[in-house]
Amino acid sequence: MTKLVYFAWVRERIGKGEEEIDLPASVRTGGDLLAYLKTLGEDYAHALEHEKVIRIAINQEHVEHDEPILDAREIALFPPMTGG
Amino acid sequence: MTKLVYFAWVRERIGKGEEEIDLPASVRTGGDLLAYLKTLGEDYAHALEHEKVIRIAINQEHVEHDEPILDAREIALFPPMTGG
Amino acid sequence: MTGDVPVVVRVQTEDFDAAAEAARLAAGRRDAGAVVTFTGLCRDEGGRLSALELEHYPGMAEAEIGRICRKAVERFSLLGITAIHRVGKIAPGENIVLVIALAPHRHAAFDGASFVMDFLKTSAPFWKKEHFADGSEGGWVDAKESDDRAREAWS
Amino acid sequence: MTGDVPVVVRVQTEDFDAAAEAARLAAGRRDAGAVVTFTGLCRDEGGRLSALELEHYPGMAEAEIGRICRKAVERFSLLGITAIHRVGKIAPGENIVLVIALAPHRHAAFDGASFVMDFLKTSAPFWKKEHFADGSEGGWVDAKESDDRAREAWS
Repeated sequence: MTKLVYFAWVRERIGKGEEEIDLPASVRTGGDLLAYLKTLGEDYAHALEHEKVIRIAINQEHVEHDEPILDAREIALFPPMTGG
Repeated sequence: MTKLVYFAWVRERIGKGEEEIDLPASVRTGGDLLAYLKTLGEDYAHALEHEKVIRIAINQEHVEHDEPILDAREIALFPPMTGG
Repeated sequence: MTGDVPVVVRVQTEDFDAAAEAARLAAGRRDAGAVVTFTGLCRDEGGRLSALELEHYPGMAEAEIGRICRKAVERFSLLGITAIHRVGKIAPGENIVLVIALAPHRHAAFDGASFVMDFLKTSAPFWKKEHFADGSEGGWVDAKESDDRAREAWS
Repeated sequence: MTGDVPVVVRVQTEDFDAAAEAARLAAGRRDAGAVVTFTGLCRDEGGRLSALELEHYPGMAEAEIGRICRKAVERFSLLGITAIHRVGKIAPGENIVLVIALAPHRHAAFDGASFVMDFLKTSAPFWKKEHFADGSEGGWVDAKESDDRAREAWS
């Protein structure tokens, strides 16, 4: 099981802040994860519609979409940041 | 009579902070003033030895050495500034 | 070596006291010549806005700001840095973020604080939602390209 | 138009309260998004220095800082600026100079404060004399070429 966490409008559109999920072995990178989640329903498809905009963090560090997710304990998906 | 004021090591070398002085008509610019003052004694000559380093302000505004001093009420001579 | 340099990072709902933080950072130091304090405030955008709501990624927000601060310490040889970011609902005129950089000379302190803000804006996991003065809930604030450019100017 | 923008300039022997000055400058504003506060401190230069003695040209010092501040307001569209410079004997760790710039956005506030400091250093009539820890009176601090270059970088 992998813990997924969502923030801002990604969280709002998916309709939850976090979940534990069993990822198929074919999901090797952050990009694979986005593609897989989009198959789980309309909410996911809407939230992750513009894939390139979605930022991914593994174990609380930013990663590129093509980086392997390997043994990630926690994967976060969120929009571009607007703090400060 | 023109009021001259001196600061920092210019003041220390001349030995006074200010004085009123009758300038000869030949003293037309700040540069002329420096040359004239250097004839007034060793203290002045020492203070103003490196003419290019000396900053000049007329009526409390910076001026270049070649600017006319005209009807200056107050002329200030001082070293490069080191505040802040 | 950033090991000995004080790096203070906090994410909190309550307001901060910029003066107290700066005093704490500079306390007892005789080698610091410059302190630059940046405070980010909530604007009302010409009366349109009643509040900003700040969401963050707990844990990563602190970690990411810490990484940015340590990079700044290294790059500008800072003597210390403090970064505090508020979350929750913030009204116009209120504080959002504080960055304080301590250095021997002024340019390092200015650059340090500015660097931290530019990276914090674009890589620390915080998101702003607008609440409008007419009572309606606005949308999420869009990221600005100008912020990306500001960050890239440091590389 | 800098007419409506608050520009506060003071030269004084007593210490200043950076937080109180910043609060005064930003009080009641809902259009300001950024405050940058620069504080210049007296360093002990590795234990060598016991004090700096600051001399100024009364009248011109205030006038020149005012001119610099108004230029900064104009150039960076600042919402307000405060500049306070201390004179007299100042011990290591104590405050020397304060510049606070208020702006809608952070880069203007950073640039405004930094611009004022770069020009203040090179064109406001203040001079520093060093007093050494061993009791001897040091000399006048030399102007730095790096300060001239910093000023010229703005033109």
